[in-house]
Amino acid sequence: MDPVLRVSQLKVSFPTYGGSVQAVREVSYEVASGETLAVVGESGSGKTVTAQAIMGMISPPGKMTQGEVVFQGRKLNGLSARQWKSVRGKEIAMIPQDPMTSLNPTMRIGQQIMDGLLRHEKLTKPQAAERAAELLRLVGIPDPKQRLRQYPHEFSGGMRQRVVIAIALACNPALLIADEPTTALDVTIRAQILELLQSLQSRLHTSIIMITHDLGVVAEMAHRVVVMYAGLVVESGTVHDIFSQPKHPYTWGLLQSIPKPHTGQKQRLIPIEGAPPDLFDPPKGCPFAARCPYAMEICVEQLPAEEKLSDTHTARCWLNDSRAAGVRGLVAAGRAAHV
Amino acid sequence: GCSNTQYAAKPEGGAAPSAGGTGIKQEIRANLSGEPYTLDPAIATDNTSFKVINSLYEGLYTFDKKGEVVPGSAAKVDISPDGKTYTFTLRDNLKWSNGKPVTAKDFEYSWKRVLNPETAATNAFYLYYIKGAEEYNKGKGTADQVKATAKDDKTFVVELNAPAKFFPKVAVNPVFLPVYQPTVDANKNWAAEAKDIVSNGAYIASKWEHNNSLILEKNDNYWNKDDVTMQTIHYKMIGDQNTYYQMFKSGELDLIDTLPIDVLAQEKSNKDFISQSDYSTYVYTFNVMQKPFTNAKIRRAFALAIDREAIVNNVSKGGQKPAYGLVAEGIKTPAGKDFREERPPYLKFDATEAKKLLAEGLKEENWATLPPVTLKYNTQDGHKKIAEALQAMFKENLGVDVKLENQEWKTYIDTFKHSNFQLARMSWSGTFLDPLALLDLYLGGSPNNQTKWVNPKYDELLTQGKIEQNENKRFEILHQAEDVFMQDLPVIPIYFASKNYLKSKNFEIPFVPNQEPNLRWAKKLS
Amino acid sequence: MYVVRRIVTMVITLWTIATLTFFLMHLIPGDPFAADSQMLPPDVLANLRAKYHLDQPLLKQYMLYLQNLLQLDLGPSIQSKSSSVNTLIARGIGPSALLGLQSMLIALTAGVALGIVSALHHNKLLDYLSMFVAIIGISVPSFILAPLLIKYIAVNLHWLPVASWGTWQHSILPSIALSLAPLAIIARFVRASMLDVLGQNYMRLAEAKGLSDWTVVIKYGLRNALLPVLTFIGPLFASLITGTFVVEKIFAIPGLGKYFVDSIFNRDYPVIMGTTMFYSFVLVITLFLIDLSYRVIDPRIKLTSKGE
Amino acid sequence: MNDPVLAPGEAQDRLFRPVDRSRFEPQTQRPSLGYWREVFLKLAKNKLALLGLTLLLVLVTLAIIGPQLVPYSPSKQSLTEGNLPISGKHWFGTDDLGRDMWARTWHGARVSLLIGVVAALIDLVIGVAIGGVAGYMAGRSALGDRIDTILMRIVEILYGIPYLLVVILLMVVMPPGLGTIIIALTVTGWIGMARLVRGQILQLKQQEYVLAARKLGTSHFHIVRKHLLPNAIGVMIVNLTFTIPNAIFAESFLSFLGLGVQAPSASWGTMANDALSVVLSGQWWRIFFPGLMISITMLAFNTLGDGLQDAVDPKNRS
Amino acid sequence: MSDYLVEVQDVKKYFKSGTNQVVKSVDGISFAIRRGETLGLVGESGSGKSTLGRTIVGLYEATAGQVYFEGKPLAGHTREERKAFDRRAQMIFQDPHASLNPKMKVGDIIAEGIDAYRLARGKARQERIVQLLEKVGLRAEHAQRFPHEFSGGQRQRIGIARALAVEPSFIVADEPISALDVSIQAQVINLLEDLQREGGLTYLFIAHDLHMVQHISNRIGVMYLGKMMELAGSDELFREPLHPYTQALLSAIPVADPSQRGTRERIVLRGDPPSPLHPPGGCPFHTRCPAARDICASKLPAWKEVKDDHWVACHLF
Ligand SMILES: Nc1ncnc2c1ncn2[C@@H]1O[C@H](COP(=O)(O)OP(=O)(O)OP(=O)(O)O)[C@@H](O)[C@H]1O
Ligand SMILES: Nc1ncnc2c1ncn2[C@@H]1O[C@H](COP(=O)(O)OP(=O)(O)OP(=O)(O)O)[C@@H](O)[C@H]1O
Ligand SMILES: [Mg+2]
Ligand SMILES: [Mg+2]
Repeated sequence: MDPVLRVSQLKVSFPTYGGSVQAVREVSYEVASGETLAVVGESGSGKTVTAQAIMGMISPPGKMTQGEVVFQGRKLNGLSARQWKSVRGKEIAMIPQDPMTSLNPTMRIGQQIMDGLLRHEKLTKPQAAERAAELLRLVGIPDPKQRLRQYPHEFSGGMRQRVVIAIALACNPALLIADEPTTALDVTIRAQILELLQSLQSRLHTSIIMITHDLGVVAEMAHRVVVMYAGLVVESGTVHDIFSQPKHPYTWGLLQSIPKPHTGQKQRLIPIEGAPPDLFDPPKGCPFAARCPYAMEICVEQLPAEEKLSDTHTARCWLNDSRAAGVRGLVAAGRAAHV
Repeated sequence: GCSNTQYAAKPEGGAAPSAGGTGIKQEIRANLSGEPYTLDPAIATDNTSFKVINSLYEGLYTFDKKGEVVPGSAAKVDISPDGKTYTFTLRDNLKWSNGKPVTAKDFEYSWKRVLNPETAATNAFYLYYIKGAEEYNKGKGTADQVKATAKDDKTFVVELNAPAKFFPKVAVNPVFLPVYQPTVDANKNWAAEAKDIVSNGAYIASKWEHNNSLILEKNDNYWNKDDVTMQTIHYKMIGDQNTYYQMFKSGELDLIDTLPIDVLAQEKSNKDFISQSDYSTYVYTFNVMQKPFTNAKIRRAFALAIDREAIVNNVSKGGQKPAYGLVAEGIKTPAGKDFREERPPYLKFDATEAKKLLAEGLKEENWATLPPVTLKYNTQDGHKKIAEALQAMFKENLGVDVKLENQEWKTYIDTFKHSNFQLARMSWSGTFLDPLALLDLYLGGSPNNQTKWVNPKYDELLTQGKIEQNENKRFEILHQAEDVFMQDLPVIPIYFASKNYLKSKNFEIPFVPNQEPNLRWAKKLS
Repeated sequence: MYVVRRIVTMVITLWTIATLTFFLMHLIPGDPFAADSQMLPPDVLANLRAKYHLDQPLLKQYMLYLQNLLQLDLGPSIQSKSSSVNTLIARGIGPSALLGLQSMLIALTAGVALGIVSALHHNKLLDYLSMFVAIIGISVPSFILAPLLIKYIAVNLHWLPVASWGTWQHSILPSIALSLAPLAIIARFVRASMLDVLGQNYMRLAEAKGLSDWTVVIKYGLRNALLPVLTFIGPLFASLITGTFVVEKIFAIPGLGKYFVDSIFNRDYPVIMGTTMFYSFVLVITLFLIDLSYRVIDPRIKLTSKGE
Repeated sequence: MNDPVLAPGEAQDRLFRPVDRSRFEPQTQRPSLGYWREVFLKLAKNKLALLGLTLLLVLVTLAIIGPQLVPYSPSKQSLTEGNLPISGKHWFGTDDLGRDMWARTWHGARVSLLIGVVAALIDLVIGVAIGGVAGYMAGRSALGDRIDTILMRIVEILYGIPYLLVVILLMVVMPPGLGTIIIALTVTGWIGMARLVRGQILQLKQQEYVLAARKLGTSHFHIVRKHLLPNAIGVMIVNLTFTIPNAIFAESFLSFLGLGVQAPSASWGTMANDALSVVLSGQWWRIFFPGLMISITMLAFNTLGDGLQDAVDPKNRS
Repeated sequence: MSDYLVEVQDVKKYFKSGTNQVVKSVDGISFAIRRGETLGLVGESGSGKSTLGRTIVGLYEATAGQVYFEGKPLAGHTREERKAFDRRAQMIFQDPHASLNPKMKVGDIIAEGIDAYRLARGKARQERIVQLLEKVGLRAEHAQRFPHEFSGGQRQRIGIARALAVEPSFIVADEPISALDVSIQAQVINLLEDLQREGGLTYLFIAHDLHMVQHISNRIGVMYLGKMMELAGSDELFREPLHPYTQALLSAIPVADPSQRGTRERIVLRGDPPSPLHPPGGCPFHTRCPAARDICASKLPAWKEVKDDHWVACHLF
């Protein structure tokens, strides 16, 4: 089956006063129809920027300097402003990461939800208002009729987040890009939202790109997972590939950092030590090398390629190279000690 | 003197209007530079209002086509031998515009209304020549004591305080015009709307859109309506010089006056450009009590340092005449000459002489240097240019640095009234066409004389000039007064003012010196 | 309540303006009766002063004025001898208000449009073009612009009448002359705040909804950029509605504008007070409405600590 | 798994050994730029702003040396040489009194530019301060409400009282001259800016970052200066660029009333005012040059202002 | 000196909304935070956690009730006391974007508090900024950048650094880690814990990630619709949640293990959540409570300590 969306060799940089920030260095992924692709990774690794590139909405002076975005067989980058209008909101919808600033502070919530409906679904005003209330109810906001007439600053953080979800879902898009859609939601509502997305998916074959830090969400929702680090996809595979056979030290670190439900003695959390590299001037080797406990000389010298480990699983790490057998032994020992 | 009948009424109207015959609609669109503040002749004070009022009402005296004062509503004026009592006999068929007859009572009522202190007529003092008038106006007498009474419907008798040969020239002033008592009594603001105005002159006010336009239609009840050529006068009220000039250019106006200075050069050659003398003298006034103008030589030095030709030709440009005396041109003497031309020029432009006088003056006063001089003028484009030109001339011809200072008009009058100046622009215009009108301004006690200059001889001559019954003698006395004046030089005459007009070539309009053209005799040709 | 309190302060403000203006105008030198042709004899002057109560002590005159003001009687005009101030205002307000509204409309619509266009084309040709318009608009003031318009459009081309008042054609040139400067200013304000707004996240979400450019810019952007414009047009509105001196004079509009200036130059005390009070009344109301509209434009704005 | 780039043999083994940690030295720090230094550098890169700056410098230079470049004094009249068009002798023609327009234009530049700068300062100092206080205090507390109310009523009163009256009074009590003009401009010059700044601050102070700054204990002054004004700077700049020409024209009005610089001194405003009817008589140079200079001044301040707005906008960093 | 750093007594915070509508965001809450402890605050989105947090640090003025800091009521603070309080009690804002001034460099944002209290100047100030940035996992050169140039998680860390800059003794952390990836979450949590250990900091920690809350908190409060439902030691609460809402909440915790997908049993709450615009009478949770009884609809349950240091507001107890 053809993927709904294919992103290949994407590269985005932001020229700034001090130099150029290479926010996305090389990202390729695909999303199939009805599939949920989770994008996880380091904060600042380019997840949001990639999503923005897909929507054709990188904020200037940022530029997509390389790559191709193909949606339903159509190349998106290069669409005219006019053509984009019928794609955005209708075909591809986005839940932005920052709900507060993404809602217009001087417009009533209702209006902001209805506008998309009025444009794409050709509803009448009362119909749209009806539907907007319905959407608010779906995302678990009580008293939707009243709430429609309120302004964003009168909503709590989680409620705003649900409002932008409602906006994105308004026109039943074929592809939904959800950028950390549940960060501000309590677990019961989060469950409700995830269920909502899943039911939408099963009903309409919606594809979802779910950018998230919440590995719980990934575990519950995703079919496949892409792990990003410093503007690169460092690993990708099915949920099971990632959770049970992670092949990249960064992924290992991530999984390790999750707090375990504990009883009794509190344990210290295990973060990945160090900080991600400077994106002005990324290292020529593997960007994770400096923080990787298993880094080898080659990691500093040369960027590893995306290696296909199985049909579904790829990783970008020298440890998977046959020549690294020696080090791999150390790795196994080290990881065992931690778990 | 002997009793005579002045200005026997000539049956005018012989030259019947030909308008009817040619079939051209006799309508003129003229500019009125602003809204007439009132059309009540008693309280009007501004020229705009006067322009209209003179078309609406007719007094005992009026101006004829040549600008002479002639009896108007009066058929005949008898003057007593002592020159103090005037007996007016009204014409037979005088009617108000509503058809009611005009009687001597109307005149009595109107004049006494002017004098009534409650009316607070600004120009009431014009009537002070009449016996009892001043007292009544000042609240010290009663209306009955005013010696202006209707003997009967047709006869109106006026008694003056002293003989005044020039009284007819005073009595053509609008403040002497009659008003229709019933409307005046009925409505305090009767003169504010066209429909409320009842008039007795050549025109009636037919439509008044305030601040915008005013239409005068020929008055069919006017006794001399056959002598009215122009059927309709359409006044537009455009205050801005550039604008009405442009409207004239685009054909929306047929007659404008007071052109923008900058266009004078290009319009001067136009044969429809008319420049008429305007009975006033543009002067700079010294304060003779303020250094350095306490010294007559220094005053004269300043007066001689001015190149009046250059100012008239290059600065004011509007057809003004250089003034080398105080009394402006345009007053005919009994000898038939112009008053001005009877004496040689009192002044000339002479820089070397001026410098010499200045040095002498300084010596007389024992001044090493000239005390600083500030020249004041009131804010207006033309005044500023002349002030700047004078400043440059004083610098060039006298080597004196004069500071300029300007003020807005009312503040300026206030400054002036308090004689708070050394040298200041201030010209008054003659309110009637006689040398007295200008000379009288500098009488010792005159409120207009802020020069602080008092010369008993001058005052004496003027007093004589007022009561002298013999015109030849009277004019000689006035000449002598001017001699005194120009000897002491409390003011510097700069030029005799003029007024310029631009008329459409389709019109024939009789212009007379020192007067607004009377549009009743204007004629549209095509 | 806020509105009630504001109305009370409005009355106080108006009273303060009345008081200050009253004493100020009597403080400056000059005499309403000083005529142009000659100085008046003192007794004539006395009669005139008595007629307008100017012979009474200033405080008494002031009380008298306030008394009449409360009855909305603005007194007689000294200069326009046969008309009361109420009459003058009643006559003039029509043309002034019409012209004012018309120019306001032109300035607002064209100014906002121009501002948006230049913000959208930031640092491109159209932006520069609009800056050019703005510079012309403000550095060619109405007293220069108006004669130019008259000369080229009315006199040379004969498209419109030169001046005066009557038909709608008469109002076109003065409206243009009046609106150009505010248009320019509004355009610059809109541009400046629009540039800020265009970078906001909510604009990007609006775009992500696939809304038309018009909706995005006007509905989502403009409102957030409108506050400075609103602030600016408050006093402008008040002065345009009550007439402007220069343009009314040049185009010979029978409006109210001339009285604002002429009355002062003539020391026509009742008219000075009348026009001032009338203008201030319109102004104070307008500024109040502008303050209220802040909250309509941006519901987060709090004008008072009580959250009103 | 193979890698064509790598050489075989020993080198390979070396490469696949654990790395020497000392290779990850902390990266050198980029030199830090102060906020305003960066703004300045950005401004310096803005061609249009540079053009504005150049124009301004040219104007100032010519104001200083311009009159000396011709053999005529700005006040020297030659009545017979009035209204001469531009020529090699009189570069900007002559006025109606035969004075050299070039000399007068640059002589007038001194007054006009000074007035412009003063007006801008009044706007910035008084207007911003009062608007800032009113906007910031409004809605903070009962006292704050009262301060805002009082300040805004003062503004209303200043709008309401006829300015002309104030000016005439000033004229009576003060000697004419620049000082008096400046006072006359100061009386009401700031009220537009004050209202504008108040409005902006009313809107901005509801932002979360203001709340955050307050919680950090920053002073009110600091909040206004660092958080509120920088975010209102766009419209402030715009207002400033209009204040300048307005003041230049206002000066001519004040001079007209007798308050200002006295003849024969000139300013652009009075020169333009004296030449109003040249629209009709065709001596265009008399109004064109002073008008052009005012326009150029405005252009200069506008481009500089736009440049500054771009420079302070962090989203515009290129 | 009492053990309690912060005491909250029957605090209410109502907002006016539109015309004459009142939102009872916080509706009568009482509890206390001990010195050096971390009190976790969880609950339904929109239940008033942020509002409560803001009221405690004095950003909002309580509509009713009183907050005491070190035994002194906030409302009674003098100007100096207020300033001292402002420094000692800090807030990490929920919205990382809106709470950063877009026109200020990150370095200056972080240094605001340092400048306000003149804690350091010149080079020392610069070093302090770098130190803070590195503490939260950012780089020194980030000080030169503007907020919009950061990713969501990076912004959140700027907010944390800013709050830490003034060395407070109490921090209300409103979802401080929600936008961070787990590894950095761990880093930040460790940082907060270290600070607490070294400097005796006290936290009010608002979050939705219950594992994280459990990990960091000594005690946890559970809010629902403007009211506190339950408050207990964190292990105690997880071990033995009393309130039906708490039970539902805990059952919904997601597990980062795809193999367990769909196998876990969740207490599904029926019905729509009620609105603070029209709160139901009685217990606010009764409309959705699986164990609701008649009394729940009519009578507000009392806030009582049912076990040692275990408070709950429910008619079941
Ligand atoms: N407008 C911009 N100008 C300069 N740099 C930018 C800009 N926007 C993003 N970046 C940089 O690009 C990198 C990627 O940012 P992005 O927002 O995609 O991260 P992310 O993966 O979404 O992180 P998070 O999980 O924290 O949201 C970051 O290092 C950020 O600093
Ligand atoms: N300024 C305000 N005006 C009106 N209502 C408000 C305002 N702020 C908050 N509210 C309302 O108060 C309630 C509680 O909001 P609050 O932000 O405290 O919730 P929260 O518990 O922090 O939720 P979340 O987890 O979603 O952030 C919500 O119903 C919200 O709509
Ligand atoms: Mg992101
Ligand atoms: Mg919250």
